[in-house]
Amino acid sequence: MANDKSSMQLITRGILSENPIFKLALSMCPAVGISTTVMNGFMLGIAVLFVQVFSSVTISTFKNVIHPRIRIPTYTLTIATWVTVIDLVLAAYLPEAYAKMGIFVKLIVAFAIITMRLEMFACKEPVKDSFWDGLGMGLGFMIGMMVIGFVRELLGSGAIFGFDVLGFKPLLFFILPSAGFFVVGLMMAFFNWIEVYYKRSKGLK
Amino acid sequence: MKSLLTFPKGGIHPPEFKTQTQGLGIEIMPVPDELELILGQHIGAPCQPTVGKREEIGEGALIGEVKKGLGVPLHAPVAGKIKDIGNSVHPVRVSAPSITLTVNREAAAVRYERQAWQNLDAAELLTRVHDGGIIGIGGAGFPTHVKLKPPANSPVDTLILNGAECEPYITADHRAMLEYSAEIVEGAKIILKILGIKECHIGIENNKPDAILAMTKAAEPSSPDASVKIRTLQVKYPQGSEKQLIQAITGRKVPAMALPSAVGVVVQNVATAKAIYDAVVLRKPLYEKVITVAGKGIGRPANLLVKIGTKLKDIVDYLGGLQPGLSKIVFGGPMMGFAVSSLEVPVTKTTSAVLFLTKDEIDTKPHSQCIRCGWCLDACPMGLEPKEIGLHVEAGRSEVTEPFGVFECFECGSCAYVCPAKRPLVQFVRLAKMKAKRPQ
Amino acid sequence: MKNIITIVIRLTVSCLLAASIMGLCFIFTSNAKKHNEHVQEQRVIYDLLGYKNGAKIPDSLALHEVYRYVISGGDRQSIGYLVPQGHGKGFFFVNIDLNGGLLASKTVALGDTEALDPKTRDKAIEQAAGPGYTVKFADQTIVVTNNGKRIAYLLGGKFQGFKTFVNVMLAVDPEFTILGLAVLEHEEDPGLGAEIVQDYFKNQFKGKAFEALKTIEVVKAPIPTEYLEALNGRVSEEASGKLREQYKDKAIYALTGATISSKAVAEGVKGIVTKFAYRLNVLDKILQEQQLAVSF
Amino acid sequence: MSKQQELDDQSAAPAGLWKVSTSPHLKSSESVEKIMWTVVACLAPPLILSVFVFGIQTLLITAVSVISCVAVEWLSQKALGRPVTIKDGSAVLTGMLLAFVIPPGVSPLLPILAAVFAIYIGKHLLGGIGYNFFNPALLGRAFLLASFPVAMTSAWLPPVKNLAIFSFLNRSIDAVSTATPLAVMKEKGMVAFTEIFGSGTDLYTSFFFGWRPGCIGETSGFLLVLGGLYLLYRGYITWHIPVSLLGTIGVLSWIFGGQGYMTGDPLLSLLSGGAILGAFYMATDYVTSPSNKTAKIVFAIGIGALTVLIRLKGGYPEGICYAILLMNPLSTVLDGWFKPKRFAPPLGGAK
Amino acid sequence: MMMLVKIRYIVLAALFFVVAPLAAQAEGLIVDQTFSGKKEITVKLSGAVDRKVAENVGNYTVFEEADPDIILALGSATLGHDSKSVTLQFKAPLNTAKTHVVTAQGLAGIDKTTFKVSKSYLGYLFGIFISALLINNFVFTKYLGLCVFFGTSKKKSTAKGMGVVFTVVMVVSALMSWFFFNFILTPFNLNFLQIVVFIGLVSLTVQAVDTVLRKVNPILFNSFGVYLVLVIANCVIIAVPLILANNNYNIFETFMLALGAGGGFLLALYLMSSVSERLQLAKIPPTFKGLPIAFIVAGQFAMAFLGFSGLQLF
Repeated sequence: MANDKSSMQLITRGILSENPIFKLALSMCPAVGISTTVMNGFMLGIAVLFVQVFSSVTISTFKNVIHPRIRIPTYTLTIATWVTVIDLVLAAYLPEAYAKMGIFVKLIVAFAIITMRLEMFACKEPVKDSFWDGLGMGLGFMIGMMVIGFVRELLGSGAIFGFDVLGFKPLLFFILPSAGFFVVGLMMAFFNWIEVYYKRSKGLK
Repeated sequence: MKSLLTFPKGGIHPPEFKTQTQGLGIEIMPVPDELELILGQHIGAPCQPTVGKREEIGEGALIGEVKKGLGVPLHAPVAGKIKDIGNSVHPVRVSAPSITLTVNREAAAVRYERQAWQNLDAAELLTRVHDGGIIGIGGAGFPTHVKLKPPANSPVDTLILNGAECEPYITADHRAMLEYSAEIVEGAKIILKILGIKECHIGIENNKPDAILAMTKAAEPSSPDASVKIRTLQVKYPQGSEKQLIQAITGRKVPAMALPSAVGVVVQNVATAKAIYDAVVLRKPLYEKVITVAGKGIGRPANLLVKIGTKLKDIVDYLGGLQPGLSKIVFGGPMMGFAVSSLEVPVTKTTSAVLFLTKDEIDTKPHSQCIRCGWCLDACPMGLEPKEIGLHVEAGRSEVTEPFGVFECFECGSCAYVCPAKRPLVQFVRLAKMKAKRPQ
Repeated sequence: MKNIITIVIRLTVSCLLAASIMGLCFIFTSNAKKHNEHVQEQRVIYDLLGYKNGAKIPDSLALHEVYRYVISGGDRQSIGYLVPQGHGKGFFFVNIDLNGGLLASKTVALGDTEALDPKTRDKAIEQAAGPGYTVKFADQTIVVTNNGKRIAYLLGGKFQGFKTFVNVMLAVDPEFTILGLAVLEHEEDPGLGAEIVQDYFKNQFKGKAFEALKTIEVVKAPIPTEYLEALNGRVSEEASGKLREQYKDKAIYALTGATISSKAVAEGVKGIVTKFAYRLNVLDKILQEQQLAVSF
Repeated sequence: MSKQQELDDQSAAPAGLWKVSTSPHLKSSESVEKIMWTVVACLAPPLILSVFVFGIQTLLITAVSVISCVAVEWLSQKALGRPVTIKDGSAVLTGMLLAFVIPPGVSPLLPILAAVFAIYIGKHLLGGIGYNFFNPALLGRAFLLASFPVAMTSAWLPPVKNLAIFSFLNRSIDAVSTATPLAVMKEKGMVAFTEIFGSGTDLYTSFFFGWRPGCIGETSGFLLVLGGLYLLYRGYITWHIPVSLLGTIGVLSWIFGGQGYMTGDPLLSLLSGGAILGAFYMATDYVTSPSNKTAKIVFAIGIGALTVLIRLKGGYPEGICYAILLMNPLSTVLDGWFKPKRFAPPLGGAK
Repeated sequence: MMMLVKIRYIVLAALFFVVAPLAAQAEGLIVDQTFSGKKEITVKLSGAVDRKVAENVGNYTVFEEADPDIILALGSATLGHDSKSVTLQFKAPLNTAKTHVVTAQGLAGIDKTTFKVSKSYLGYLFGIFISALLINNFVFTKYLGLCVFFGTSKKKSTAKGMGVVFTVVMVVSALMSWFFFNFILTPFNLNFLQIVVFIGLVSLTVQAVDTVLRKVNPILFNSFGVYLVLVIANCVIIAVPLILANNNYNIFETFMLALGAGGGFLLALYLMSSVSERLQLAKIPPTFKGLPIAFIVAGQFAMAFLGFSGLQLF
């Protein structure tokens, strides 16, 4: 089934039609918790991308030797390993960004999206496809985080990527954590609306 | 001064509007040319016609009876000729099987003689009640002979006659109590004999002092064997509802989904008592009754004694026609009655009033969303949650309304009356009753 | 049975594999982590001393770390200082009783990098304090010298803010006039208490003399515009110096809507400096009396 | 009209002319509009008084707030394809209440933003009137407090002197802003409080009649109580919430409010921090409070306790806004716990 | 019914942990010592003492435990009317967050009495609990466990079951993690294995609870078993060990944190479920149906929970 899927399709699927944040609604905690700036979203996105790609590839490579009965523990172990690696790397080389993300880097280990991709895709498909799939999902997550971060940073602190663009802070509310819920909720609705609109315009044609 | 009896929880005080007709004596309406007798006037199986088309029959003749199942016979109100056996407009169901009778104006009126009943046994009395076609004419239409034969496992010790007449506008019972006091008391005594008990209370709301006086006189409280007591009730709607009345008078609470006999009580309307008197003492079947015609939409409001089967249009013609501004015609009281859309509808045994309401008498505002004020919770005499039922029905989730008490609701309309958002809560309840699953 | 054995073997192998990956990564990153943390700390220090944004740091500048310990044992408590003798020369351990009298002074052979590691350092102090005494690390002060002359002290401190703790670092000159304030960690409300990290608040402390600090107050009033400009660094160094002089004995202007946070910082800073001034006095006296050749 | 004519000339009345609807055909004269407008009317006297206390600024803020709330309601209902119900007064009421709980010295832009948040996100997205979980006005205030913490905590105006009601216009707010009594008490303590606001009977009367800084809604206790009593008299609110809420605040402030136990000042705690407005107008909001009487009492006690907790231990001097917001979603839970008593259980005992 | 029994055990266990440190308080001359104000310490004594000695400021030395060399300046010492309580008035406000050491000389004839004054440890523990439950509610202010939160908050019964299971697993796994962290990871410098070890312990706990429940109480298992699977892949549960490792909590603090976090999760689920039962009746705009509206409602909850911010109970 996946054989006829090109790498491009696998990537776009993760970014658009099965976006982990807006469509699958998985791993919402960081989307709400630390998406206050584009940079935060980007950093965590990178971390997730790394863990997703490496875990997918690892599991896909060893799919034939993984005993089905210990499938889930193996996934957990794999994810935990790569999370530890990225955690250590970030703590060592990017201490400031790491401090901002706090506990969430470590919490990647409990992200449903990663386990789900391993279970649904990587344990069945070839290494190459798994890589592209992981990349797509990771990018989808990263882009989602960055979009939310963009809105919140722009409205909350009047800046983008830390650069002051508005010169004032329009609505401090948006960098408050509770605004994360609103922004994610409104954006989900917005994407739903686009989908409905798109389908309707297609139907009319 | 003794505080007046009433039920403790809920209830409302709608304006009474009774002055229009409460001073008017019962007026006998001339028989119209044609009567329309609906075959299913009571709860249970409808009657099967026992007469054929174009058959000539006399006044009081049997024209329909129930062979199988629950029911009472139907009698011809006047002498005449069966014009047709077909369908008629029905106040609730859109149409129903009926017998059309052309009145024979030449036939002499039947005269009924008083017969002694004191020597008859309960079974015989009960047969007479059944043969007289008596049903609960207060509104429910439940065959009376069944009600007077309570199940053996719940012995009855008290009879309550309902003279509360708590609905606005209606004064038919009020007038009946004034003009037929003795007959009602005697009817009560017949019922007591049938039930084999000694205690009878007649509950009358405080806004009918003359009726209380008349009934008290008729009950002869000073006589040694006085078993009929008159109890004065507070004016509050729905005082006349069975469960509320029982609680007000005896303090007993009828369990949910149970009949009054569960607490040893039988309730009859005062008009039914009069009908029982007629059937047992005069051997006159139930084919005419007193109804109140009121409202600003009719030329001349009145308390009319009409034959069952009289069509609305004949009543309208007799009482001076419709008035401008008429907005709604209601069969029964304004709280629990139903609106009709045609003047072809005939009066049935259970009709207690016909109201012609103008725009300024009714509320025609569209309803809005529930604001959860909770007034309906306070108004509900049964302690139910109408607002939740309404919200669930509106959201298309009628199936889950049972926990809020849909099946305990007797649709008194108190909730809808108080609702500031004008929500049709009773309608919601009816919808819910259709969809929700009844507990056992 | 065979199944179980395969599972166990494979699980063990994968665990070992995972552990080795993580272990390797840990080994590779731990040093980098330490290094980066150190760099970070240095940056804050030099920022406070006025060498901002990579300004050239003169070679004559030297940092000397003094560690303070609380030593308790029996029914006696004392304060122990670990004072550097100079680069690569080891440390002095000076044990001072609560009244400022000397209890003991010893040399402790401890490398500079060894001293950075808390565990090794604790052990060395424990040895120096002698048996029966427990030691507890209290704080660390950095003495800054330029050509052997003391030019500043860097003090760390933690105090209660409006919500949780505020962790700061202070630079004071030998007269205990504040040179700068850096907020390292805080959890104040965004937009309100969190403004304590802003220059216009922090810089108000700059130039406050010890005597003025002792009676410092926080007032609820808007900051005069020209002062605000100066605090935000929008005017020339000269002009801002003048303004600093002008406002040096004045109260701290509270952050709008966050008086409690502002007060907490002012009180916290006051506490840190007064305590330090007292202790330095005691330590310096002892050092002079004993003629210990410390590096600063 | 044509119906009317046909009835007039008494021709054979065709079927279907009359309204056919289910019982009851009689309805009470109360309506949502009547309730809402009555509450709005009860809020008018304090508003008028506030003009004399703080100047014309309050009227301006209230007008902006009311107009923007109504406009947002209209726009939301249009956008969501719902019938427009701006006439029912609920948006006007929200606007009034919103203006009553924000400092009178803020920029008029703030109530507009709050209106968008309160009416669109807080109410219409959740299904419109009756379906919101949180009091929209308070949600709007919480939003403003989060977005403009400085303005919302400092733009209080001192009472004007000599009826110079236009004096604050065209003046920078910074120059005149002051602090609310509870903020003074929280930050500076009782001594400073007494210094600024006086003590004893003078203090109570000036607080009761409104001569002190604060939001419009908290200044005039007297007129607010009068309005509340009128609402009670009309039966639009019941005593359960106001009495138990104010009682709880009073008792708990008395026990815990002072230096030791039982030394607090209950009267002062009731007269300050919007307790009266909250008790009579906010907590009694039909949609966001429980319907059942017992549940109402529990709900109000909860609000009172949370208010005192936030005032004494929390991060805000006033507290009642968040206390009500915190209890609002519990009203559904409480209604589920305290169901109305049924007439009688079914045979064989209750289920 | 079963749940009630379980809750009772949890309460008993909590009580034990709360009472145990209480009973450990020593007895002697000093009955009770508290900060009674910003500048005040009040000491209650078991017997009457000499007024002259007790009111002599010179007989007292007070310092913060961490700074024994800085003696705090005393303004006055007042003996109460019954001669059984002494109030020490200081010149400057005290830092009540720190433990103060008071040494009194000659009080009741005893040469030297030393005691510590600190905010009640019980209060501190309770503070941790309240903080995790309300002030820093894991769902509404820390944004953890959202997937499960939105997934299982549609029905009250599900929400309750989920919350209880979570609390139990959280407490058990947190205590185990604390043990591992303090006795294995830290001593052997294996902190980098934190994530693996903690997630392993959580899985183990879930498996253990599953097995035990299945054997001991099948009825309970039938009602709660389904939620156990959901527990593993949830950040709220792995967050507790990570937080305790970050803050170096002791076992009591860990217990309180886990209990508070679990309780907070239960509270959030319960609130959300009762609200969403009502939400299902509402006419939500079609594009907002489902998750978007749930997010917006959760956001409103989070705004309401802002009311707890800055709350300092003890």
